[in-house]
Amino acid sequence: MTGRQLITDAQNTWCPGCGNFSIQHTLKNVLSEMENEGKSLDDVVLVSGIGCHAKIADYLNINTFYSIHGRTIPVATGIKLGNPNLTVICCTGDGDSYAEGLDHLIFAAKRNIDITVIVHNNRVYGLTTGQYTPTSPLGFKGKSTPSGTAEYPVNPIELMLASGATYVARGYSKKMDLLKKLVMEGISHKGFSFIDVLQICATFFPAADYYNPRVYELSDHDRTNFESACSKAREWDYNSDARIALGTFFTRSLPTFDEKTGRHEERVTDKKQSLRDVFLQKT
Amino acid sequence: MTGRQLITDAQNTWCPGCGNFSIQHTLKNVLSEMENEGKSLDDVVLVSGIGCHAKIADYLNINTFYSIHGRTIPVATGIKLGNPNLTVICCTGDGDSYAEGLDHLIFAAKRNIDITVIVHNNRVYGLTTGQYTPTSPLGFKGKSTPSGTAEYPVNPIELMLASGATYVARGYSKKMDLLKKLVMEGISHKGFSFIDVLQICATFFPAADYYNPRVYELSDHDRTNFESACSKAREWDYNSDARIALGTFFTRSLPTFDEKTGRHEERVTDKKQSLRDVFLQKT
Amino acid sequence: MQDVSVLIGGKAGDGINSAGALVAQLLNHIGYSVYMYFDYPSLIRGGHNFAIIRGSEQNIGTCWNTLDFVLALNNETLERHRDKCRPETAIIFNADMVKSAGQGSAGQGIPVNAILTGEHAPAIMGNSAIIGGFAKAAGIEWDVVVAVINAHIPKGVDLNLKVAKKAYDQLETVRPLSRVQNPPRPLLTGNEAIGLGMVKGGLDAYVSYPMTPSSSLLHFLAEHQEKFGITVVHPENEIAVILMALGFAYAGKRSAVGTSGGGFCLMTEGLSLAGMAELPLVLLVSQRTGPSTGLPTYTAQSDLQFIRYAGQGEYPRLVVAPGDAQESLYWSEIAMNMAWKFQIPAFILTDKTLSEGTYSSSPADIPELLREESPAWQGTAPYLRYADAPSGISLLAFPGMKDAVIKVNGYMHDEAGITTEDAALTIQMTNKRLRKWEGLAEEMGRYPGVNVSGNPDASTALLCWGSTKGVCNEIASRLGLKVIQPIVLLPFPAIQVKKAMGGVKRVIAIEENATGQLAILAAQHGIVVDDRILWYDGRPISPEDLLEKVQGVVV
Amino acid sequence: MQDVSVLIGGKAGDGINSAGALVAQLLNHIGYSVYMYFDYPSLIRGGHNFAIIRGSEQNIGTCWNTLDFVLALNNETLERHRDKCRPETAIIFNADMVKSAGQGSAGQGIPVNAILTGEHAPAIMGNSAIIGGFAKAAGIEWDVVVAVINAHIPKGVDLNLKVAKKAYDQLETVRPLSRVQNPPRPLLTGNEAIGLGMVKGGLDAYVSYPMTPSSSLLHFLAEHQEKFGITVVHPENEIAVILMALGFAYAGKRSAVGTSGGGFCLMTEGLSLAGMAELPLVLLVSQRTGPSTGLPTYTAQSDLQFIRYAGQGEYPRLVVAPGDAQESLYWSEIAMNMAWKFQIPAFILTDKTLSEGTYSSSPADIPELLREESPAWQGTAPYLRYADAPSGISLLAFPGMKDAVIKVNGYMHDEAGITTEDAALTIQMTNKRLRKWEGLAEEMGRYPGVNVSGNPDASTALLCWGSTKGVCNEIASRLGLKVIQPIVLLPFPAIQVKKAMGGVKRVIAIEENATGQLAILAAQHGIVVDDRILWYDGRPISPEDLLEKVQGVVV
Ligand SMILES: Cc1ncc(C[n+]2csc(CCOP(=O)(O)OP(=O)(O)O)c2C)c(N)n1
Ligand SMILES: Cc1ncc(C[n+]2csc(CCOP(=O)(O)OP(=O)(O)O)c2C)c(N)n1
Ligand code: SF4
Ligand code: SF4
Ligand SMILES: [Mg+2]
Ligand SMILES: [Mg+2]
Repeated sequence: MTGRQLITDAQNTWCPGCGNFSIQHTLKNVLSEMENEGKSLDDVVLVSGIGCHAKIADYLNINTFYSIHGRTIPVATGIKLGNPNLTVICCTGDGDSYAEGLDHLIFAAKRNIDITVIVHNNRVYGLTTGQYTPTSPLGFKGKSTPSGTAEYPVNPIELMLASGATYVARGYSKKMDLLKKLVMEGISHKGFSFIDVLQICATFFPAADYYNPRVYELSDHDRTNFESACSKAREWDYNSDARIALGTFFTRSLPTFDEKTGRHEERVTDKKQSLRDVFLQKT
Repeated sequence: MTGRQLITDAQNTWCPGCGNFSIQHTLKNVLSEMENEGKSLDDVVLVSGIGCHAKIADYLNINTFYSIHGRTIPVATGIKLGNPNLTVICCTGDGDSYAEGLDHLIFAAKRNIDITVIVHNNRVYGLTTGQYTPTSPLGFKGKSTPSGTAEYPVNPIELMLASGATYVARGYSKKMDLLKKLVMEGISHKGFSFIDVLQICATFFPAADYYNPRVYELSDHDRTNFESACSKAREWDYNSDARIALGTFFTRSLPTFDEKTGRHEERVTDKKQSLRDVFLQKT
Repeated sequence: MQDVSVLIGGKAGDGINSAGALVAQLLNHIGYSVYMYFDYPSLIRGGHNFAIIRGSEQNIGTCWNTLDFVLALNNETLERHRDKCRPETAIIFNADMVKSAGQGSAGQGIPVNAILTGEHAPAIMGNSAIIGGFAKAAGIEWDVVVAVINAHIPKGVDLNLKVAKKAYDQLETVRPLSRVQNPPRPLLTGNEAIGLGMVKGGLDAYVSYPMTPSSSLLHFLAEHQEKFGITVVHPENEIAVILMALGFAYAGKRSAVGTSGGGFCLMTEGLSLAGMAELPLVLLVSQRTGPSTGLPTYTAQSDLQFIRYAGQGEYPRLVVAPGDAQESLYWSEIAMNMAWKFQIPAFILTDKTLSEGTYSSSPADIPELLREESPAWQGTAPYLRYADAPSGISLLAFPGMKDAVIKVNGYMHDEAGITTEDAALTIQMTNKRLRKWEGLAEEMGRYPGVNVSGNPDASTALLCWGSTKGVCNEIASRLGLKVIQPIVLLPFPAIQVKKAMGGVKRVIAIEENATGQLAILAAQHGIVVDDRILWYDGRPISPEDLLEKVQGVVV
Repeated sequence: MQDVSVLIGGKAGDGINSAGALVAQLLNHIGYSVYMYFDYPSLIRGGHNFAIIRGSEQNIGTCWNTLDFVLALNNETLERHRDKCRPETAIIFNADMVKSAGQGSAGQGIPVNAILTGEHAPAIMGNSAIIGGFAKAAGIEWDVVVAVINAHIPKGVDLNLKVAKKAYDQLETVRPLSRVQNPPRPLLTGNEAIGLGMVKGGLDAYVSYPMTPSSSLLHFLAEHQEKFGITVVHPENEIAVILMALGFAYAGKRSAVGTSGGGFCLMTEGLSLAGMAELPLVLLVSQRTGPSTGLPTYTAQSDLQFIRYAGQGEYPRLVVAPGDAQESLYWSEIAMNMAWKFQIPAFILTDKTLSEGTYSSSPADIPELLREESPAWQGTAPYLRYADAPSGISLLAFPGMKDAVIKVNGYMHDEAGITTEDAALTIQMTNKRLRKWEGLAEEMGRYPGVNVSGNPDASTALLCWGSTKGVCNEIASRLGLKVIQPIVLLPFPAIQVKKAMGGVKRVIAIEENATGQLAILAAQHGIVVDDRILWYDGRPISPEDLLEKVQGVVV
C-alpha cells in the first residue's frame, strides 16, 4: 500500500492542547517518510498500553495491538520474536511502563530486543483523572495523594542507562522537529530504543511553562560515552529545578535478542522426522 | 524474651556447601548481637520469598512471613507501614527480586521505605533446579537455555543506585565478617538498605573459585559520593572478568516513606465523631 | 406519589457529575429520596456526559426513561435524549451553547456567559447558573439553593450564589415540585458508603491502584485519611497492593483493597496466599463491562463466578453484594469484621452502577463503631499461629507481642507455621481451613443476607443481585411480583433463599451479564431458575426495558 | 498376568528419577507396559526421593503399594517403605550405605564403591551398578541392559556397562520376570507427551517461566528447540509469558505457555485479553497441591473451577484434561488446533502425577503433523479483524500481509478493531464471541471426549478426570464397575457423559481435591453424583486406598 491514509475515522477524544496530538502527528510524519523511503507500512506494528496515550492505536491506520495497562512491552517483544522482519513501535504511558509494568521495560533494555519504546510521559495518570505517577515530582497532589506524594520520582533516563538500553533519548511534545528526529533514529537503531517524551497533559499536568524555559538540545555531547550520558541524565532528576536536556543521551551497537533467539524455524527441514526422532529416542 | 533459641527445630534441607548457611549464621549472629544490645527480637520480622533462600523463614526462630515468589518487598513494606516500630528484614532471591518482582525492589528504593533487603544472589534459580536468572552471565547454560542465554545480566548495584536506594552494599557468603558488618549497617541505616550477597550455590553455580581471587573489600572509597559509587559499581558488571568490590558502595540520609506516610491513627481522637462528620457533610 | 426525573448533560469537563450532585441535593433538601446515575465515556474532555437525577417519596435505585427536566449544557444533550422527553418536559439550557429547546418544547435559556461576566465570575461557576435556573423552574425556594450551595460548593460561596440568583430570577417556574415532609439526608455514592462502612468496621489501611469504577473509593479515603486516622497507599501496581495489604494484616492492622476485574486478576495470587496463610483482608471488586479493558466506565455483573473460585487451591471466602448505598455501608462493616473474625478474605462485590451511583441514606446508618475481634492470644508461649481448633480459627497475635513467634506461611505448614510436606498434616490443615465455611455460614445466618420484597404472595419472583435491586423492586411492585435479592453470595444462603421461595412457582433471574451467573450459583443449591433476563450492553437495565422483558416472559 | 513393581529410593541428588527411568526402560525392553511415579520433596540435596516403576501386560497408570523389588540407595528407603514389602520382596541395596535388608528379607547388597574403584569410574556411575544388579535379580538378559544403557546413558556407555556388569555378575536371580511379547515402546512423561502433541499441532513458540510441575515441559522443548524449529523463551515472569505469547499469536505464530496455579494467577489478566481480542493461545496448567505455594512437588486436582472462570468477563475457552501420556499427546495437538481454529484460549489441564509420571506410549501416536487452520483472509481490503460471522469466527490475517490493517484490541471494539462504547455494538460483539461456544461444542463432539471403560453393564460408575484414570480403571475392573472419564471438561460434553451413564444407577466421583470440582461441574449439567471420594494429601490415591473407599461406599 502506498500513500495510505494514515489516520483512521475513529473520533479523537484527547483534550484540546494535549501533547498526544504532537506525538501522533510526529508518528504520522515518520510513517509517511518511511513509506516514501520504500518501507512497506504493512510491516509496521504499533503496540499500546492503556491510558490517554494508548488511544493512538485507534487513531493511526496501521497494524496495532491495543493491549492492557502496563503490558505494552512484552506484547511487542513477542511480536518481534514472532516475526523479526516487522518494525515494532510501542506507545506507552508513564503509568504503564514506569509503574504497572516497569519490570518489562528494564528487561527489554537488558535483552536489547529490537523495538522502539516511546513513553508519553505526562507525569500523571491521565485517563484515570490525575493521580501521581513514578515521574511526578515530590509532593504532587493528585486524587490519591491529596496532601502530596511522599516519594521522589524515578529518573527513567538514568534507569534505562543502568539497564543496558542501547538507545536512550528524551523528547518533548512541544519540540516536534526534534521529536521526529528521535523517533526516526530510534526506529532505525538496531536494538532497544527508548525515548522518554515529556508530554504535556493539558488537564492534569500542564507543565509547558515549566519546561519551556528549561529545555535545551544536547549538542557537543558524545552520545557514545556512557559516563557523560549518565551525568547528562542526572542534570535534571524530574524533581528539582534544573536545565532539561533533550536529544540522544546514549547509543551503542550490540547484537539484538531477536537476532540471537529463535529463527530455528528456518533451519528445520523435516519437522515430521524430527518429531519421530525425538519420540523414538524415548524407547 | 532474652537469650532466645534462634534456630527452630525445622529440618534444614540446603545442600552441603550452600552459601545460605553462611547467611543464616550471619543473621543469627546479628540477631543475638541486637538482643545483647537490648533490642527485643519480638520487634523483628523477617520476610522471605520462595526459593532455596526463602527456607530461612522456617529456620530462624523469629517472626516470619514466608510469602510468595517475587513478592517479599511489598509484604515487608506493608508490615513496616503497619507498624513502623518493627525492624523488617527481607531475605529474597535473585529470581525473586531481580526477575519475578523487580519492580517492587525499585519502588522500595525510590520510596526509601525503612527495610533491609538481603538478596541471596546465587545467580541461578536454585529451587527449580538451575535455570538462569537476571544476574547469570551471558551464555549461561541452564535447563531453560541449554545452548546458553542470549542476555547480558543486570547489574543490581547500578540499578539500585539509579533507583535512589539510600544504602547499597555487596557481600559474599564466603566473607562472613564483612557480611555481618553489612547486615548490621543495613539494619541500623534509617531508610532503604540493599545488600546484594554473592551466595554460593554449591549445586548449580559453584562460583567460589571464580569469586575468591577477584573479590576485595572497598577501602579508601567515599561511600557518600554517588559518582564514585557508580564507577565502583560498574567495575564488575556480573559478566566480564574484573575485580569484584565488596562492602558499602553508597549511603545517604533521607526521610523515609514510613515516617512520611501514615501514622494518622495516632492523631485521631474521636473516630466515631469523624465518621459522623464526614457522613453528615454529605447532606 | 411525587416522582421527578432530571437529566443534566454536556461534555466531559463540564462538571456534569458535580452539577448533577447539586441537583440531587436540591431534591434532597425538599424532602425527596434521591438516586443519581452518571453516564460517561472513557475520556477527559469532550464526548457526552450525562447524569439522571431522580427524586421520589420512596427509596429508589433506578431511573425511568421519562424526563421531567432536561438541563442542557449543549445541543448534543437535547439531541441524544429527545426520546426521553415528553411535551411537558421542562428544558433549561445554556443559551450560549443551545439556540432553542426544539419545536414545541417548553424551553428556557440561561445566558450563562452574560451572567458570569456581569458578576465577574470565573467560567467554572457557570453550572451554578444552571442550578439556579433549575431551582426556579422547579419552584424550589431560594433558601434551599442557599443551603445547598453553602454546604456543597466549598469555594466562593457568595459569588456562586450571586450567579445562581441571577438565573433564578430570570427563569419561570414551569413544573413546581411539591415538598415532601422529610428532613434532608446524607447522599452517598456506593463507594463512599463502602468507605464509611469499612471505617466503621475498623479499617486501618486502604491500599489501592486506580481503576474505574473502584477509584472513587481510593479518592474518598485518601481525602479523609487524616480524619479517619487511616493510612492510604497507592503503590506501583495491584500485585503490590494486595501484598502490602497482607503485610498490614500481619502487622495487626485492618486493611482493605479496591480494584476492578483486570486489577483483580493481578491480585489472585496474593488472594490464594491469604487463603493459605489465613490472613484476613477485605477486597472491593467493582465490576465493569469485560472481558479485558472492555468498557471501562460502564457496568456489568460478570465477575461473580471468577471471584467465587479465584486463586489456586480451595479455601473459604465471604462474598457480599450490596444493592444500594445503605446496604453498602452496612455490609462493608460486616465484611471487615468477618474477615478478621474468620481470618479469611472477604469480598464486597459491586458494579459501576452502584459504586458511582448516588443514593439517599439514613442518619441511622452510622450508629456505632462496631469492631468484632478474632479471639486473641493470651500470651502463653509457645504461640502457634495455626493452632487447630474445632472452628478452624486460631488465636491471633501480632509482631511486637512479647514472646510470640508469629510465623505465617504460604506453603503447607504445621500449627506453628513451619513448612511441612507431610500427608497427614496436609489433610489436617486443609480441613482446618475448610471447616471455617461452616462457622461462616452459621454466622452469616444471623444477618439479613437475603432481601425479600414486593408482593409476599406472588407466585412469580424476580431473583437479582447487586445494583439491579432498585429496578427489580420497582417493576415487581408494579406487576405484583416478589423480589428475592441475596446479598450474601458466598457462602450461599440457600436456606434463606429457599424460604423466600415459599409460594413461588416461577423464578426469573435478572442479571447484567450474558451467562446468568447468579442463576448458575442458585441452581447449584437446588434453586431452579425458570427464565433469565440477561442485559449486557454496559448500561444498567432501565425499568422500561425490564418491564417489557418481564412481561414477555410472564405472559 | 505379568505385573511387577519396583521401588528405588535414596536422597535428592542421588539421581533416583533417572535411575528409575532406566528401570522403566528395562521393563519396557522385556515387553512390559510401564508406569513410573516419582515422589520427591521440594529440596535439592538430601531428603528422601523415591520412584515406583510398575510393569504390566496391560496399560497402566498407577502403582500398588506392594513391591516386588526394592532398590535401596540408603537405609531410609528401607525404613520408609517397609510396609510395602512382603517376605518375598527382593531387596537390592547399596552395601556402602545399607548394612542389611532387614530381618528375614531376601536382600542382596552391591558393593558400589568397590566396583567404582575397581573400574576407575566416577561416583555418578554408581546407579549403573544398581541397575545391573536389579537386572540380574530380575533375570533380565544382559543384552537388554546393554541396549538400554546404550540408548539412555549418552555419556560413557562403555564404562557404565562395565560397572553394571560387575554388579550383574555378583548378584543372583531371585525373582525372574517373564518376557512379554511386545516390542519396546517409547516411554514418555506427561509433559513430554504434551510437548510432542503441541509440536504436532504446529507449535512455533513456547514461552514459560519455571514452575513445578510444568517446568519439565519448558526443559524438554528448550532442549529440542532446534530440532523442532521452535522458539523457546523464558522471560522475567508469568505476566510477560502470556503477553509475549499473545504477541507471537498476533504475529502469526502458534504459541503456548505452561505454568502451575500461582503462575497461572498472574496470567489471568492476559487470558481475559485473549478472550476479548480473540487471540488464540494454548496453556498448560499443571496442578499441584494448593492453596498458594502449598506442596510444590505434590499433586492435586483443585484448579478446575478456577480455570473455568478465570479472567474478568465472559468468553469461550476449551479445557481438556488428558489421563495419561497417550491422551496428553493426542489432546495437546487438538488443543493447539482448536485454539487457532476458534481463536480462543485452550487449556491442557494436568497435574503433577501426570506431568511428571512416565507412561508407555505407542508408536502409532505420531502418525502425521496435523495442523488445522482458521479460515484465512483472502486479501480483499479492507480487512476487518473482527468481521462478524454466524460462527463468530473472523478471518485471520497477520502483520506483513499486503494491505491488511490488523487491529486487535482489548477494549470493546467494532469489526475493524477500533474501540467502541456503543451499546448495540457491545451486544453484537459479545454475542459474536460467545457464539463460538456452540461451534466449539459441536466440533468437540467429533472427538472421543469421554472415555468409558470397565464393565459396560455395571450399575455403578466411577466418574473421574485426569491422572486418576489409571487407578480408577484398575479398581473398576476388579469390582466390575464402569469408569466414565471426561477428557474435554469445557465445553462440558454433557451428552456424551449422559450417554455413558446408560444403565448406571449410582455415580461415585473420584477426585484429588477437597470439594469435588468435577462433581460440581457435572451436577450443573444434570448429572447427579451420589458419592464423592475426595483425596487431598498431595499424593495420588493408591489402588488400595481407592478400593477401600469404593467398597466403603458401595457396600
Ligand atoms: C490492571 C489495570 N489497572 C488499572 C487500570 C486503570 N487504568 C487505566 S489507564 C491507567 C493509567 C494510565 O496512566 P498512563 O500510563 O500514564 O497513561 P496516560 O493516561 O497518562 O496517557 C490506569 C491506572 C487498568 N486499566 N488496568
Ligand atoms: C509465581 C511463581 N512462579 C514460579 C514459581 C516457581 N519458583 C519457585 S522458586 C523459583 C525460583 C527461585 O529462584 P531464586 O529467587 O533465585 O531463589 P533460589 O532458589 O535461587 O534461592 C521459582 C521460579 C513460583 N513459586 N511462583
Ligand atoms: S487528560 Fe491529559 S493526557 Fe489525557 S487527553 Fe487530556 S490532556 Fe491529554
Ligand atoms: S540448590 Fe544451591 S542455593 Fe539451593 S540449597 Fe542447594 S546449594 Fe543452596
Ligand atoms: Mg501518563
Ligand atoms: Mg537464586
